[in-house]
Amino acid sequence: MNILNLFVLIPLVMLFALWLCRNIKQIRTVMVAGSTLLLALSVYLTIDFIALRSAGVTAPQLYCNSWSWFPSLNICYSIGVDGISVAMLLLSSIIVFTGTFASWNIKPQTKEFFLWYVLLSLGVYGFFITTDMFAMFMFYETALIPMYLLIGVWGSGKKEYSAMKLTLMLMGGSAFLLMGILGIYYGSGATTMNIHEIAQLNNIPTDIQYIFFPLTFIGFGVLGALFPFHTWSPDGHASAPTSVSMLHAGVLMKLGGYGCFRIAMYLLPQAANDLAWIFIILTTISVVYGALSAISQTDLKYINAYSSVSHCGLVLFAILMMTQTSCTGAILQMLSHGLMTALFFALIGMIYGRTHTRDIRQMQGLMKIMPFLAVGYVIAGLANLGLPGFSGFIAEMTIFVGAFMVDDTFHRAVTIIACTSIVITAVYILRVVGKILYGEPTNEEHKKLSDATWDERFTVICLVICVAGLGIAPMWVSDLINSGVGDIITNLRP
Amino acid sequence: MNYSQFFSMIPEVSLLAIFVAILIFDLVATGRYRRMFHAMVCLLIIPHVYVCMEFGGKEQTLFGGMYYTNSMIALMKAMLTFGSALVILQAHRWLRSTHTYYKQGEFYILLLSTLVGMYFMLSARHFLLFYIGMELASLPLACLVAFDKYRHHSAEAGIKYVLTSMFASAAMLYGISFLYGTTGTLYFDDMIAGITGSPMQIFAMVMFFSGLGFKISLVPFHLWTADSYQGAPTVVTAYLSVISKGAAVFTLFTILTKVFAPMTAQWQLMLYILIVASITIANLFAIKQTNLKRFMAFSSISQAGYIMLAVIGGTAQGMSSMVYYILVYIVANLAVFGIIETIEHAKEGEIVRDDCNGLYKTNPRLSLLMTLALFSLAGIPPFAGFFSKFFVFMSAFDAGFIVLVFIALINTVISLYYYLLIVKAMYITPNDNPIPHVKCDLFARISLGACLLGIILLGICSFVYIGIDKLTF
Amino acid sequence: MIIPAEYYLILATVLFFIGVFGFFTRRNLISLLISTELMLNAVDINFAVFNAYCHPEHLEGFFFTMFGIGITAAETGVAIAIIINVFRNAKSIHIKNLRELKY
Amino acid sequence: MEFSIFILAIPILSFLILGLCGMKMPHKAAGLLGTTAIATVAILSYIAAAIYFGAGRNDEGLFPTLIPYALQWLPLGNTLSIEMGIMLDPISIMMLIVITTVSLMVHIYSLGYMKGERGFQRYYAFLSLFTFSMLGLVVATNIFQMYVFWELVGVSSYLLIGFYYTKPAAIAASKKAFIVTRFADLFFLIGILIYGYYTETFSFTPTELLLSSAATVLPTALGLMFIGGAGKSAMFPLHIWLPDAMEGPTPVSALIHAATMVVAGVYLVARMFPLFIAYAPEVLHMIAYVGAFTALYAAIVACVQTDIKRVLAFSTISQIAFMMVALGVSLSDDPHKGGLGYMASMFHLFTHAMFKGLLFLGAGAIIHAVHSNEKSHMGGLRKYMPVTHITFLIACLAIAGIPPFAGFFSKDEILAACYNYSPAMGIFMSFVAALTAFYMFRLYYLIFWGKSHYEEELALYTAGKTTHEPHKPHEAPATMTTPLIILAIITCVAGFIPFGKFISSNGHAYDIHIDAAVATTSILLAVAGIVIATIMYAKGDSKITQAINSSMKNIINAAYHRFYMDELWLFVTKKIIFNCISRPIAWFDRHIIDGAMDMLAIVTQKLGNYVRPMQSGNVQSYSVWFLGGALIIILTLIYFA
Repeated sequence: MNILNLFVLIPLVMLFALWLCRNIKQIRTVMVAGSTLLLALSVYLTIDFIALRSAGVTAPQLYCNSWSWFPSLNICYSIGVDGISVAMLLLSSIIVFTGTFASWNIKPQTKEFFLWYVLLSLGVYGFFITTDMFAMFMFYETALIPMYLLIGVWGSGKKEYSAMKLTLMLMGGSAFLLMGILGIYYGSGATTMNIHEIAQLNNIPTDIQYIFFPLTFIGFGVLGALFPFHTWSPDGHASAPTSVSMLHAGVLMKLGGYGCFRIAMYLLPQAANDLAWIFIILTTISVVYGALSAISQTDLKYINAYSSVSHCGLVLFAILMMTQTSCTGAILQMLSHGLMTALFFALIGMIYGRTHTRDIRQMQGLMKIMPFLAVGYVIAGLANLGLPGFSGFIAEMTIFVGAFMVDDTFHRAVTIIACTSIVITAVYILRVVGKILYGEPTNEEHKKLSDATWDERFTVICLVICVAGLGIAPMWVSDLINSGVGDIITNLRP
Repeated sequence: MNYSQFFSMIPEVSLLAIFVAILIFDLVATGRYRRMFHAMVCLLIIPHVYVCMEFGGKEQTLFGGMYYTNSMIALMKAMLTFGSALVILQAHRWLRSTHTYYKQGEFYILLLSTLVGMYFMLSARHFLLFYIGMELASLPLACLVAFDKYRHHSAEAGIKYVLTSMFASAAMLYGISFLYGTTGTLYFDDMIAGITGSPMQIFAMVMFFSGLGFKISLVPFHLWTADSYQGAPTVVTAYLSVISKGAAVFTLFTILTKVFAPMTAQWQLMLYILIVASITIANLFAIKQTNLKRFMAFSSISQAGYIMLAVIGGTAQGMSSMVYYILVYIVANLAVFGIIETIEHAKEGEIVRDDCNGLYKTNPRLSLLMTLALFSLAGIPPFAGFFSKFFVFMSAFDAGFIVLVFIALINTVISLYYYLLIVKAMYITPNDNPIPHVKCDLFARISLGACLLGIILLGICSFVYIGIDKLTF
Repeated sequence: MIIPAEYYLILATVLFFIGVFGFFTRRNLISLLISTELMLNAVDINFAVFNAYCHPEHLEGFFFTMFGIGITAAETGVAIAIIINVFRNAKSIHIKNLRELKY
Repeated sequence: MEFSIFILAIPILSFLILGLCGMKMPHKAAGLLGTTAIATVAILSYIAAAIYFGAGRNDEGLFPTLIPYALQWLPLGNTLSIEMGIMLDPISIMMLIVITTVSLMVHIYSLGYMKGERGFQRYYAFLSLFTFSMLGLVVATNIFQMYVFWELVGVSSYLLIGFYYTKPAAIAASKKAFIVTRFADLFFLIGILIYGYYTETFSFTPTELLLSSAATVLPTALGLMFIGGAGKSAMFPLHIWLPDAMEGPTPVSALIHAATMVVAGVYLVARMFPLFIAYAPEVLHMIAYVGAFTALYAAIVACVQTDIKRVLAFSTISQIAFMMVALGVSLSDDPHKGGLGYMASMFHLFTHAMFKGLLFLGAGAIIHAVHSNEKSHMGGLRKYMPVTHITFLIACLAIAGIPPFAGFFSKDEILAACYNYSPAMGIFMSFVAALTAFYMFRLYYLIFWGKSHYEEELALYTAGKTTHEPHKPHEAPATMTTPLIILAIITCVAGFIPFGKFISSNGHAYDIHIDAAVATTSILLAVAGIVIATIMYAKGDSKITQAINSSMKNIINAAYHRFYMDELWLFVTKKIIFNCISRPIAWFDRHIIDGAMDMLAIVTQKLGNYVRPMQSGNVQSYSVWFLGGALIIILTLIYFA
C-alpha cells in the first residue's frame, strides 16, 4: 500500500461518509476528522521525505508506484512525489484543514457544500501525487468544476456571473492544456504518459515543442493568473465564499504554477528556453499590473485578488527565469502566497460576515471593534508586502536573487521592473489597513459587532503560525524543494 | 442455400422470438396479466443483452458475404440492446397514461423492430441488406415519434421526421445507385476494388453519406432533429438520440473504412467540414435553447460531432474510442432524458429551463444525477464523459487532425456553458414554486440507477475500455 | 435499335430533380409524398439501368429495385398514416400548419 | 562573546511576551517588563563593549572583528546564501551602546510619558520589537541580514508612528514613512542583488579577486545601496517622511527618528566604507554633495517651522546630512590622509544620538506639559520647568557646537574633514553649522523665553474673557526627568571620549586633535548664530524679527512649506500614480481585458441569433439545406481533396 494513495482515498471515504451524514454535527465530525487526518498524513510525509533524503536516497521521485490503467493508450495511474509535490501537499492540507474551520457555519446546504469542497480537494491532492499526464489532467479538471457550484450556490454578489466566467475561462485554459498534453504525448513518440519517462526520452522535435509549449503554458497559466487571462480571478474571488476563496487562491492557483513548471517547462525544455521571453514579458506585466490595479480597488476581495494576480505572476516569472534559485523561489512563493492569501481571504470573509460590506470606503476603525481580526489583518498585510520574518519575504528574495542570476540585459531589466512590485504592494496594503482598521469607528452599526469566534481564531492562528514559521525557518523547506527543482532545471539547462 | 444460416444469426433471431412473444402476449393478455406486460418485456429484453454478447460474438459470414458478425459487432448490438432496455424501463410511466396504455404492445413492437433493423445495419456487408436494415430502423421510429396521436406536436414531429427520412433515403439510394453503376457490385468487400475517387464517386459517396448523416444528425443534415426531438414523446426522443445514432455511427465507420478506403482523403475532408459545422452550429443553437428537449437535441448534434472525431482517423484506436464514446453517451444521455421524462410527468407539459429552477430543493437526487449526467456530457472528470472525450480527442490527434481537435476543444467550453446553465437553474436560481417532489417508479429507478453507475464507473474502471479495445479489428 | 444507357440515366436524373423540386415547392403533404416517390423511382430506374447496361452478369441492381419499390411502399404507408394523424389534429394537410416546432 | 546572542534574544522575547499576552497585563507590569529587558540588554552591551575594547588590539594594530554566531538561514543557489549572525567590530559595538542607551532612556521616560495611554502594552511591545530589529541591523554579518533587519526597523517605525491609530494624521504619516522608505529600499535591494551576483557573496568583505572582477559594477551597486540608506536617513529628496513621522509619540521620535533608525543609512555607508573608498570614491563624493544640500535645505526649513517637533525633525535631517557629508568627503581610508571623515561621522553619530535624544525627550516633556506642539502655546516655560529647561539648553549648546559639549568635538572633526576635502565645502558646512545654532536657539527662546502663553491665557480667564481655565504647565515626573538628566550628563562629557582610539577609517588608533583654525571659526559662527537668535527671539516677537519676516515673506513662506516638497510628492503619488496610472490600469483591466473576455461570450451569444433562421420549422427549407449542404461538400471535395 502506497502512502500516497491515501491522499485520494481519504477524500473518497470522506465523500462517502458525508453522503451518509444526517446532521451538521456528523458533517463537522467527518470534515474535521478527515482534514486532520490529511494534515497529519502530509506532515508525516514531509518528515519521512526529509528523513529519506537525508539518508541519502537520491532518486528524483520517492514513493513511486504505477498501475496500468488504459494500457493501449499508455495511460497509467502513476504516483510519486518529489520535494515540490511534498511541499504542495503540505500546503494543500493546511489550507483544507483551516478552510474547514473557516466554513464552520456555512449555510444553507452544509452537506452539499462539503461534498463539493472535498471533491475539489480530492482533485488537488490527486494532481500533486500523480506523475502521469492523463491522471494529472483528470485531477486538474476535477478540482476545477466544483468551483462553479461552490461559488454559484454559496457565493455572494454577482456570483452566477463570476462562477460562470471563472469556470469557462479555466476550462478554456484546460482546452489549451489538453492540446499541449496530447502534443507532448504524440511528440514524444506516443510511448508513455509518464512525465518522467517523457523527460528522459527528451525526443520531442523542436518545431513541435514550439507549438505546444505556448499551449501548455497558457493552459496552466490561466489558472496561474497569467496576464491577460487573469480576469476570472477578481470576480471569482470576490464572489466566492470564504473557504472557497482560501482554497482557490491558496491551492488551486498553485496548480497553474506547478503545472507550468512540471509539464510545460520540464517536458518541453527547448521551447521553454527559446520562447520564455514572451511569457517573461507577460508575467512581468502581471506582476506590476496586478499590483497597480490593486491600488485603486475599493472592494477588499478585489484588492486581494489583484494582489494574487501580482504574486502568482511572480511565481510564473520566477519559473521562467530557469535558474535553480529562482525556481526554488517560485515554489517558496507558491507556498507562501498560498498561506498568506488563505489567511487574507479568511480574514476578509470574517470581516465581511460581520459588516456585510467589503467596500473599504464604508468601514473604518475596525481595530477598536474587532481587535483580533484587525491584528490578524495587519499581520497578513505585512506578510503580504514581504516583511522579513514572514514567508513572503524569503520567497520574494529568493526569486529576485535567482532572477538576477540570469546575466543579460533583458532579464535584468524585467527583474528590476518586477522588483518594483514590492513597493506597490506596500502601497495598496497600507492603504487598506489605514482605511478600514485605523481611525475612529464611524458606522454605528459596526460598533455593535463582535470579535472573532473560536473557530475563526483557530483558523487565523493556524495560518499565522504557518506563515511565520515558514518565514523564520525557511531552510528546511528550501532543502526540501531544492532537489526537486534541481532535476527539472537540469532538464531545462543541460 | 442453407437455411440453417438463419439460425446462425442468434441475436436477430432471438430478438425476433421476443418480438413474437410480445406480439402474442399483446393479443391474448387481458386484465391483470396486462399489468405485468411491462415487467415481462423488461425481463425478456434485459437478458437479451447477455445473449447478444455471449452468442453473437462468433465471427462468421453468412449469405454469401451479405451478413457478417464478430465480437465487436456483437458488443455494439449488446450496447444498443442495453440502451433500448434502459429506454423501455423509463417508458413505464408514460405507457401507463391514458392515451398510450391501450397501445402499449405497439410501442414495444415498433421499438424492437427498429432494433432488429439496427442489428442488420451493423452486420450488413451488402448495401441492400444495409438499406433494408436502415429503413427498418427508421420507419417504425416515425410511428413512434408520432405515437401521441392526440398531440399536434407529436404528429408534426412525425411528419417532419418521415418526410426528411424519405428525402434522405432517396438521396442515399441515389448515391448507392451511382456506386453500383461505377463499381458493379453492392458487396462491401468487392466494391473497394472499384473505388477510384472519380468525381462521380465523390458525388455518390456524399449523397450516400447524407443519408447516414441524417440518421446521425450532422449539420447540415440535422435540421429535423430539434423539431422531432421536441415533438416526440420523451422516451422516443431518448431512443432517437442515442440508439439509432449509435447504430448509424458504427455502420458509417465500417463503410468508410471498408468501402471507401481508397477515398480516405476525400471523406476525411468531408468529415472535417461536417465536424466543425456540427459542433459549432449545434453549440450556437444550444446556447439559445430554453426548451429542455430541444436543447438536448442540439446537444446530441454536437455530441455526434465529437463522435465523428473518432471516425475521422479511421484507426483501430478510433474504433474503440468511438464505441466507448457511444456507450458513455448512452448512459449519460439516457440519464438526462430519464429525468426529463420524470419531471415532465410532474409538470404535465413541456419542460423549459426555468422549470428546473430550484429543482434541487425538491428533488435533490434527481438534480444530482442530472448534474452528473450533464457533467459527463460536458466531459468533466471523474465522470465517464471525460474519458470518452479524451480518448476521442486522442484518436483524432493521433490521426493528425490537430487543428480540428483544437476547434473541438474550444467548443467543449461553449458546451460546458450551456450545460452549466441547467446546473445553475437547478442549484442556484431561486424559485418559489419549484416542481414538487417526484417519486420515481421502480423501473425508472432501475434505469436511472444503471445510468448513474455507468456515469461514475465506466470511466474510472478501465476494464470497460480495455475490453472494447481488445475487440477492435 | 437499342436505346443508349445515357437516355435512361438522364431520365432518371431529371426525374430525381423533378422530385426534389416538387419537394421544395409543393405545399400539400401528399404532394410532398408524391415528390419523394418520384425521387425514389428515379433511383430504381438507375439501378435497373446500371444492372442491364453496365453489369449484366449479376442481378443485384434488379433486386435492389424490387426491394426499393417494396420499401417505398411501406414508407408511403407510414407517411400517409402520419399525415392522417396530422389532419386529425390540424384539420388540414397544408404544410403551413407544420411550423409550430422551430428555432 | 557568546552571551551576545542575548542582546538580540531578550528584546525579541520581550516583544513576543508583550505582544501575545500584553493585553492581559497591567500597565505597570508591561512597562517594567519592557524596561527591565532593555536594561539587561544595555548592561550586556556595556559589558560586551568593555570586553571587546578591553581585549585590545591584535598584532596588526586592529580591533579584531568577532563573529560569535553565524548560521546559514536561507541558501540561495550554490554560492549565495543568506546568513544570520552577530558581528562585533568597533562600529557595531559603538552602535550597540548608542541604541541600548537611548532605548533604555526612552523606555524609562515612556513609563511616565505614556502613563495611562490606551495600548500601553502594545507600545512597549513595539519598542522591544524596534530595539530588537535595530540591534539586529547593527550586528549584521552581511548585507542581506542588514536588509532583513532594515525592513524590520521600517515596520516597527511604521507601527510606532501609527501608534495613535485613531488619529488620521498619524495613519497618514505612518503610511508615508513606510512607503517612502520602502521605495528607497527597492534601490537598496537592487544594489544588493548586483553586489551579491558579482561578488558571489553578501558578506561585507568579499575576496579581492571577486571584487576586482566586479569593480565595474560596484559603484552602481554601492550607489543604489546609498539610495536605500538615503531613504532611511531622510536625505533630500527622500526626507519627506521624517517630519510627518513626528505624529508618533514623542519618545518614539526620540528613539527612532532622532537617535537610531534614521542613522541606519549613515551606518550602512560606514559599513560599506572600505568598498566605497576603494572602488567608488566618486559615489562617495556624490554622497557628500547630496548630504551638503540636504543639510542646508533642512537647516533653512528648520528656521521657520512653528511646530517644535518639526524643528527638531528638520534639525535631525540636517545633522544626519552632516554625518553623510563627513563620510562623503573622505579621500582615503587613512585618517591622516584625508580619511578623517569616517571617524568624524561616527563620532557625530554617537554624540548626536545623545543630544538629539535629549532634545526630543525634552520636547516631549514640554508637550506633555502644555499639550501642544505649537510654539504659540509655549513661551516663558523656564519658570515652570526648570529641569527640562536646563537639559534642553545643554542639548542646544551641544548641537550648536559650543565647547565643551559633545557636539562641538564631533562637529569640529566633520568641519575639519570638509576643509580638508575642499575649502568650499568647509565654508558651506560651517555656514550650515551657524544656521544650526541659529534655529536651535530660536527654538530654545521661543519655548522657554518670551511671553508665557499660559500667563496670557490666565489673564484672559481671570478677566472673564474666556470660560476655559488654562492648564498650568508643570515639571515632568521623575521617570521623565531622570533620563533627561542622564542624557544631559552624557552630552556634557561625551566629547572628551577619545573616539579615534576606538574607531577610525582604517581601524588603527587615531588621536583626535582640535584644529585651532577650524575650531575658532566654528565657535565664532555658532556664537554669531546664537546672538542673532537672541536678538530676534529672546524677547518674544521683536521689531527686527517682524521686519525680517515681512521683507523675506516669500522665502519664509516657501521654507515654512518645506519648499513644497510634500506637495510635489503628493502630486506624484496621488495625481500621477494613483489617478494617472493605477486607475486607468484598473479601468483597462475591467473594461478592455475583461471586456474582451466578456465580448467573446457576447459574440458567441449573438452568433446564436444569426444561425436561428436555419431552423425555420419548415421541412422544405430543411431539405434545401440538406441538399445544398451535400452539394457544397461535393464541390469542395471535387475541387479541394
